[in-house]
Amino acid sequence: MSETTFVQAIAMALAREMENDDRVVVLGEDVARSGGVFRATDGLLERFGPDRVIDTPLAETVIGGLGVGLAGDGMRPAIEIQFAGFMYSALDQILNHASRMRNRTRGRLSCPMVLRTPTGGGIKPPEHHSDSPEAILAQIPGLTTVVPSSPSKAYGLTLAAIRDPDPVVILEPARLYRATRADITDDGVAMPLGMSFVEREGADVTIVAWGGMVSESLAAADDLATDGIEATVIDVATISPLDMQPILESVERTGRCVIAHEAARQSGFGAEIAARLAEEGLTSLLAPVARATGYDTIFPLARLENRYMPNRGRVVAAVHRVLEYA
Amino acid sequence: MSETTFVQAIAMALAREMENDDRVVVLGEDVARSGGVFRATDGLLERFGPDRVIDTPLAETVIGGLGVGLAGDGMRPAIEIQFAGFMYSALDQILNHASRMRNRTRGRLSCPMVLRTPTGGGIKPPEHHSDSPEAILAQIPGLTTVVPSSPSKAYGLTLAAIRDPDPVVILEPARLYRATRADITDDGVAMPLGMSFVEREGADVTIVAWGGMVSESLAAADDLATDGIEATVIDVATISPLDMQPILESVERTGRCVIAHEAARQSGFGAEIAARLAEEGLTSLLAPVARATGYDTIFPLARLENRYMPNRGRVVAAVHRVLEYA
Amino acid sequence: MTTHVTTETPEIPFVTHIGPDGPWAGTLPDATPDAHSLIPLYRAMVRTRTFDARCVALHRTGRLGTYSSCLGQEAVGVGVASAMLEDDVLVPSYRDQAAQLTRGVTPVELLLYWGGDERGSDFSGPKRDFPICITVGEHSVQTAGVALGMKIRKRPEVAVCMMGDGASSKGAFYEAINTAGALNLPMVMVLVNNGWAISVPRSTQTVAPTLAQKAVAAGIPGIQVDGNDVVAVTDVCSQAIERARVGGGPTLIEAVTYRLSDHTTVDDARRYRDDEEVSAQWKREPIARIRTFLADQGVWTKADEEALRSECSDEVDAAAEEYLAIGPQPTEAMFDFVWAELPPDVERQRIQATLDWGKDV
Amino acid sequence: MTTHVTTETPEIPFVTHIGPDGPWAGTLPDATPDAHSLIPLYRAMVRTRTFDARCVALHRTGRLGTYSSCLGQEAVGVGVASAMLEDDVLVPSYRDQAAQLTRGVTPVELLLYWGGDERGSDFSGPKRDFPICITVGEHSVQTAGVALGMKIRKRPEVAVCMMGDGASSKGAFYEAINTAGALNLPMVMVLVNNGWAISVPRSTQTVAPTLAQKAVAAGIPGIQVDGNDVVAVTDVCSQAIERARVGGGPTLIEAVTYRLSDHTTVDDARRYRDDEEVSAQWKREPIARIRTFLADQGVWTKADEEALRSECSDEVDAAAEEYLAIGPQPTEAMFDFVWAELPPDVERQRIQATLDWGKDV
Ligand SMILES: Cc1ncc(C[n+]2csc(CCOP(=O)(O)OP(=O)(O)O)c2C)c(N)n1
Ligand SMILES: Cc1ncc(C[n+]2csc(CCOP(=O)(O)OP(=O)(O)O)c2C)c(N)n1
Ligand SMILES: [Mg+2]
Ligand SMILES: [Mg+2]
Repeated sequence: MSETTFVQAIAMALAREMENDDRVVVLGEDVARSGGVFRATDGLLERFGPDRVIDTPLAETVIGGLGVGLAGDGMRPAIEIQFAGFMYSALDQILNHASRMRNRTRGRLSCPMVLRTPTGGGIKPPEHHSDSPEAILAQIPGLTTVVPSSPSKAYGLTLAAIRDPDPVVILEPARLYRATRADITDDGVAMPLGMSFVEREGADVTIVAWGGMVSESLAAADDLATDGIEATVIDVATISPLDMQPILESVERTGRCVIAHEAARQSGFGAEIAARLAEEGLTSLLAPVARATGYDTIFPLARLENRYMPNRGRVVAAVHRVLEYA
Repeated sequence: MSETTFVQAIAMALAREMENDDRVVVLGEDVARSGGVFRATDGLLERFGPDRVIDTPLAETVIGGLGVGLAGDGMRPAIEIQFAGFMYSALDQILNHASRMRNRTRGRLSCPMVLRTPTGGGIKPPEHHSDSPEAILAQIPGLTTVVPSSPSKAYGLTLAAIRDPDPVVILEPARLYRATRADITDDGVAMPLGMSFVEREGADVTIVAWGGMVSESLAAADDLATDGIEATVIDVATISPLDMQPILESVERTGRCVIAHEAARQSGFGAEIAARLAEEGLTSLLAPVARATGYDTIFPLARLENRYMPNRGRVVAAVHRVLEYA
Repeated sequence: MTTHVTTETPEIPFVTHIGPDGPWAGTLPDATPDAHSLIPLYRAMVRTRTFDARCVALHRTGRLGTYSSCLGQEAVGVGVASAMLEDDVLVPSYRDQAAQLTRGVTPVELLLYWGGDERGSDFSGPKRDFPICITVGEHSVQTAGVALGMKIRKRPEVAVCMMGDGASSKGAFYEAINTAGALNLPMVMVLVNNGWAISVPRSTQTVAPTLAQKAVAAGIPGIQVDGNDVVAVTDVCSQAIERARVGGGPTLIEAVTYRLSDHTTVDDARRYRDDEEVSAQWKREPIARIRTFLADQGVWTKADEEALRSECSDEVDAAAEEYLAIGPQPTEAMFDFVWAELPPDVERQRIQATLDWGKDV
Repeated sequence: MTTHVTTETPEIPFVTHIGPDGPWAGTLPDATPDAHSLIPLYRAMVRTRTFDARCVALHRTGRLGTYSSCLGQEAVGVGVASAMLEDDVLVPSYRDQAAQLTRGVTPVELLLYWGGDERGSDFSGPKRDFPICITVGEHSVQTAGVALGMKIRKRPEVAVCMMGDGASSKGAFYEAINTAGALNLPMVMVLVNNGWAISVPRSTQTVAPTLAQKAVAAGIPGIQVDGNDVVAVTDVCSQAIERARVGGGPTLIEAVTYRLSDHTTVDDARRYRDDEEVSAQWKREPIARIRTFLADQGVWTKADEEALRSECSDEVDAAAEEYLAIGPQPTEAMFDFVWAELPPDVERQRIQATLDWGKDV
């Protein structure tokens, strides 16, 4: 029976690793007393006490800095930023410090911190609550960025992130938190970081997606299958470092590729994947690459949210475009 | 006789527009009394007085916020962030506020602010002084980002930026500040934003670059010409909104494209250009696209700086790679 | 020999005129010199509460998005707005409906905004007021910018920022007040201390006994006011605003109030705070005390009250009806205000999007 | 009736023991109970100044990168470091050579760093000390993190941050001290007020009459100390650090000193400040006064001084020689510490880069 939601899987992974490793501490806004606005840290305060589960003041720069300081001096902080759109005040800490600590000190210090934050649209929230900043993070060498797309990946990748010796940002698609359930055994087994996952195989087209767009892409693949079109769907899962291999291999077979992401198109992470295809998969390509993405506009307020977000229909349309190409 | 340096061209443009429009004010760290650490605001305090040329406290968030507040209420601020690597504390202001003001208020308010900041490597400075964050900015709808590559473009694009009705970031390649000189007539004529410039025409390969990489690419083209290889060199100049047309047209003729930028490769702005080629120029491409970029590592301290930065040699090598492709 | 490392806590004035427990002593302040002058304030508070309750109800029935109620905090916003002139600029947070309504933002506009429609921020009334800030505290630095523009243009105007106790922990807040001090800006910062930042109590934000004392860091005046006393809020804000207007520089005002509601309509505050705390705070709420005062002063009757109530619900009924009748913006509305002039590539996206979705929605 | 909106400025203690003008009155503080105990501090200051002067000279001859001299500020760093225990952690800025040297970072390491070589931050001495922070003020919040880790692990350790007067305007600084207060962290924040932030004088940063009073915003103790009096700095820091060590929470210390040098070796301070100001400040510089004091106390002779000078220049000579003999890192060094394990794609770049450049450099 499927019973664990995406957000519960995160709480489970956090608890598991706090149990395993007493260097792991959780901090952020509303993470302790209330267990997180989405419940991702539910029960941790009761179980691990106020020394290890800490409500901070409302201040993202210091939340980032606490992470860097803790991790740089031997702890394993898992910090939460309440929404990805509020992460920018912590970006100096992430980009100039967390990701560079090992390099700057020639390995004397390192920064094994985890920064978790909800990402993406689909929950009709107020302004600034729907950002998808993965491509910003993908430009930061030394940083790993993951976007789980299912409860089991949320569990396995969160464990891996906490155990990773370097900083990891986990972008958690807010719309999946409660929308998806799965059977998860709390066995403490991590999933590998830096690996793209083939979710479905089909010979006609390769659809590359991550986070909330994985289920849309799988749904699109279902729709296409009724028309006799067989799609491979690849979940990138780890944005950076990107595992291009399965994508290149699949496009070698299908010759056609659609990349789906919620973020605005220009300079979104889809660009990097398309660029890699233009560099390393050009001979495979039988048709131009297509991106099914958010528009190059501001993520709208709730009433137009559905008009903005790419969905199964837009993925299907993009697939038809690349298939119709002679 | 060539006599105006890149940095003097900026000061000239600022002065010109302060003269033309008394809504224009200049603010930042060390911009008034000292005229800027690079002298980009030299003489402005003397000429326009302390009401319009303001040394702020050392605080990038408020510098960004002063820009947003001033511009949102009818002024035309030109703020300076001392180095691009210190801009991240202002990113919330740029991304969540400056670029969204017009959209959020349905045009009731707008945010015609200019943010100038030195970018890139080549001056062997201390840590964090060599960032090239154009691809981060390129992901921000509503924001225009320009990177002038010569004194005349610095003059013309700075004028255009100040006159633009929306926020513009100017990334000024620090290594060009004093390295280049040109004859500039202070005629108040702006250059168009949103336009890529063909700097040199050649039938064999298209080299796309911006900022400090334009002169490296032109130098590479010279080197290639001695081998009988004729390169087109395109200066993107405005990163966002990107003018792809000249690039697509050129690649249609040459069939081969090298993109050169200083920033790390992954998810750098070269990715967007390569992606656009994979989408719209696929049939033109006779060889895989190549990127001559910084490595996906941290920009090193001075002693290895030259090892990190792509130069004419690496551009030439990339051109040979795409030309040798059968 | 030892040197004692201690700092005295500065004494922070706490201003209250009309407390929760009836009899009030002494004269009224200049800003509201007699009981009659309080009637507009009282009306504005009741109007706000009526509107606020309707918003919560509309959310419950799925006709409004996530909404942050200002129940119990009406006196702060009404007081702030009453102390401002039309040409002053308000830079509000998401819980400052009272101030916005009093400044002339219409109920329909606010409903549109909270209903998920950008047109709600195209205020027909206070045209220069900034849109609601959702990124906590970030608007404080913008307010400094607005104030700087006023100063540069030598206009007798003041920029006013409102934000919460939680927001006072943000670096932006400090940069804003410090810079306002350094540049001697015509700015007033109102910290609406309602005791909570979602589930985090005021005591977790800082060990400073008052938020007003944060002014000391910026070298500017700081003052605490009873945020449930609209007379006190109006008084203190008027003085601060007028001081700023004549070049006297910025002030930090901490208005001590209480969030009687959940954080938002998607929050359940019972999960993290005691019912007793809330019931105790109901005794301090701002509306009843003024009603009692006005009645005691003989300027407010039962009939006045009934008339006001029905006037307010009529207005809100009409607004809700108007709001509900407004269809969503067309698809291309996503594109039309991003830049003054749409870049050609985005124009192509706009055409594609409108084709995809059809134009009539 | 008007309500007066005023705030008193708290009285901030200013601690000095050995002033610039000779005769000193009273006993010495506990941290340095007699004249003999001052000799190591004096030696450390002279060592720092010798090193510092050499760095400036090496830059002039093109053998060192941009360097930020600490001329005139030696007492602050030496005092801070002397007050720390080995297991405490220092989180320094780019002008805290005095503290770093005194904590055991070697002259060769500092030369490497300022010479543009990451190996300079691989301290062989204080292994947990953080690398020099260039992004002004951002390390303050990291120091809070280090202190939080110490507190969680219940270790009797303290995290110490040093930064400038300019840095005190950054929001990060405020978030750091406010959070240190809120979480009662074993942290000491030392603001090195040297009068200038590049070309911007202290008076432009804030209208607060002292920087120490910024502590009031965080509800923590704040104190001013004569930063050119190594005895006072050591005294005040020792007390703050020991208080933090036993759970007494954070302290903000403003050390008032002066930047006698240019901002860095690529700056020319005469462009923005008066020579007279600088000459006046030379009379307050920290080394001469202690030498006079030690001589007066009969614990320091001309011979001691000569021996110290030549010892210091010998050490610095040797360090410079060693530094200059160290070749640059190989090309692949750019790759080897970015991640614990290099991603395969970046491994390919590493191979390409080493091929491009050849391995021997
Ligand atoms: C920068 C930022 N961080 C976090 C949030 C999420 N958030 C929304 S409201 C809130 C609490 C704000 O508390 P306070 O400032 O006291 O205002 P109140 O809601 O009590 O009016 C938080 C954490 C946000 N909107 N912006
Ligand atoms: C965040 C950031 N902004 C700007 C700079 C550029 N900068 C380097 S040093 C400096 C002045 C710092 O002054 P202060 O904090 O007083 O320290 P001091 O140099 O006087 O020791 C500035 C503006 C920087 N390094 N980091
Ligand atoms: Mg609150
Ligand atoms: Mg200074």
